[in-house]
Amino acid sequence: MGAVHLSHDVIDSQLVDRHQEKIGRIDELLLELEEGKPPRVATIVIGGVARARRVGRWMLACHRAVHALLGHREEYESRIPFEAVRRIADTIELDVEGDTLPSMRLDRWLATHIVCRIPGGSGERK
Amino acid sequence: MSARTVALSDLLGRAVRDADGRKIGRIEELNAEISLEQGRSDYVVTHFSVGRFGPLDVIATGNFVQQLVRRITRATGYRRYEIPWDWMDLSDPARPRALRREEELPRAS
Amino acid sequence: MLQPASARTNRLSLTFAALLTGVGCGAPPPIDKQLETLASWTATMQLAKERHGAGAITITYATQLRDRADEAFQQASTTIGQSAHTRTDSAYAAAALDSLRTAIRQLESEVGS
Amino acid sequence: MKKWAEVALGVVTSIGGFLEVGSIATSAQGGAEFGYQLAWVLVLGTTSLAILMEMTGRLAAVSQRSYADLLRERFGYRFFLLPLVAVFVVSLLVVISEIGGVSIALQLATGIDFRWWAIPTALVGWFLLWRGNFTIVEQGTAMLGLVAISFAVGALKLHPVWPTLGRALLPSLPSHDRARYWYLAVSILGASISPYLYLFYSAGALEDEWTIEHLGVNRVTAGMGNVFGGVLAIASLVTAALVFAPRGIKVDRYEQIALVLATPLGRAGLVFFIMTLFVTCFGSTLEIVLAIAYLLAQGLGWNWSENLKPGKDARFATSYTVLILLASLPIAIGMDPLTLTNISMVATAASLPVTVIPLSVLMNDGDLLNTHVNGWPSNLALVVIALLSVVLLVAAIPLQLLGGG
Repeated sequence: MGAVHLSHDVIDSQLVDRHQEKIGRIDELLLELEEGKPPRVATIVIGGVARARRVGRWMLACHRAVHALLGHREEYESRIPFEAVRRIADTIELDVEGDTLPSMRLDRWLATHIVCRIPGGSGERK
Repeated sequence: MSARTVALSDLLGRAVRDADGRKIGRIEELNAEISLEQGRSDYVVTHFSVGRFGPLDVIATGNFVQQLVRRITRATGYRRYEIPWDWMDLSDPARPRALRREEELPRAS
Repeated sequence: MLQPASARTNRLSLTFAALLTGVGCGAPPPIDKQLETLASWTATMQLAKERHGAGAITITYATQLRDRADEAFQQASTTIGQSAHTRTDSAYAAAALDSLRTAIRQLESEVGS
Repeated sequence: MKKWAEVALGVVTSIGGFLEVGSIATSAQGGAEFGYQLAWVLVLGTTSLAILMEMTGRLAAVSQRSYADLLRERFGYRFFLLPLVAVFVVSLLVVISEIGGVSIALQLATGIDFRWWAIPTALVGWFLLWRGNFTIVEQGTAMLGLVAISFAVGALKLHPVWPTLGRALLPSLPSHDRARYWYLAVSILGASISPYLYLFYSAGALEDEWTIEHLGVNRVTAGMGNVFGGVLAIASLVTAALVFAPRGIKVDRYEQIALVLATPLGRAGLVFFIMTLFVTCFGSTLEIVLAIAYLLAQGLGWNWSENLKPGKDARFATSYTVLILLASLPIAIGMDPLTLTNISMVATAASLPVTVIPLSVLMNDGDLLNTHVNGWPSNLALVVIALLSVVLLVAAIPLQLLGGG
């Protein structure tokens, strides 16, 4: 299994779930440091907070303020163990069910409450 | 032993100092490979690519600037070290240190 | 005469444009610019009259051109006074306003509205 | 055969996409105030756009990822925010002016004030995006865009002086009103080199499932399509130069521009102008709203495609829905479309560096393009365009103040 470049090939890459549906991009990669062991690629993070943190503290503060304003209590962030990775190519395939991920909650909410209620909204392909 | 977690984006772009405390460049890339241990296949970091951008070092924190600088100043002063993971001290992730002097660090082709 | 609604909102868009581009100057445009604009609308009225006569443009369209020219006339008549500093400027300003008013009247009579 | 049908449609698409409210307005203003003289700016704008579109098309066809995907993947989220915010704001301004163009066209046809047409235009546009797939949206509006050829007919009917026009295709300095000349040059370049055009084009390459075999189709489409578009823009400049300039008419309101076709072609000219303004602006409204939605979806990794039912890409569908309705509000409350167009064209010119400079890195990335990386001619052209984009950025604000509306 060849070497993988975490910045070039992994972070910010497009993620797809078991059904090849797009479920977001890798917004952060968490490494586990343990004395005497090489850093382990532990967790994939998908979510606005992780993106905001990468930009800066001020962006994180804005992000949190907006979410508080919208009254979002629970987190919209997904944390997926790196073991779930099935394939690393142009897109990274995860052995997960997209619909269950917290970071897809907004997409699901829009689909059920708004989009599918409008004629022509539901179904597979136009 | 307490296992600490660090975010990749907190490491990328960080300035790295060598054993003598001299600044040798910024972390550009972390290279990882699969290691089969205790029946689990994990990706572990094998070595850190640290790029030296010379005069432009101060602005070369971001990925875009690094790539642009690499393309333009390939001839002048850009140098890259491939530092094995066990030569890197990440006790303080904000101030990574190489455990060898700059001259001993293997240079990329 | 009641300020046509569109002129008020156009001033709104000009202020919006001014804010957007940081153009703070409240002063009206220089005299030669205003004279140019008046001459431009006078020529537009004359062309519209000629085109309507030749059956090239509809009454609906000609009326809209007349409304826009009227707005330009209203706007100029309020601001041109401030930027006309010398007596010759004022003479030019009066002449330009007059020729636009006449051109508008001629188009109105041509279109019969 | 199927591929060459694609070429024909692609060329047509570029005509429809090229001539829109920005080029109609800025070419008319340029022709009215400086005659043929600004023609060279249209040549420069058209060539630059053709080069940028060929590159983003090649990038998508070879790497199977759109330019927006790669902006995020290769440069990271932090950098990606820059083109995302810049293109979002600028393209939204342009969509507002496009809806303004459609509303003015409907006002010219019906006499009902343009403000009443803004929201209906947005609703019909939304319906087409919601129900129609990519082919209908792209090729439907492009086919109708052919009415824009009426500008060429109008220009020919006015018997332009060809040698003078020929000389005007070469750069020349203004004899009078310098600030105004360069202001119009910047807005014409902003109207022709628009980021949403090459972002939409690269996403379109993926929607049309282009692969390495389509590189020939890509070159012809980007090249020929823009030649047609450029010729029509020059034609609109010529009509204004021959109808307005001699009479000293300056373009202060959209309503005036219809006279450039009504003069040479009579009543048919007026009808064709209204149809051209309506169709090209309506087509561009759909194209730009989609381009922004693509940029958001590709940058953040959502599911996206005009060929999917909205339920399958809810955030993508919701984005274009919110955008098109939002963009109709400024026109609905009566803001002057021509002022908005001028501002959006200068803002577009100023936003170019953040989408042109990253292209110079991507187009030389062997991992992405292997043998199809830029040759030295393309790189030279890209460097020139990048320098031009920086000059536009620096010149935009001062020129807006000195030579603006």
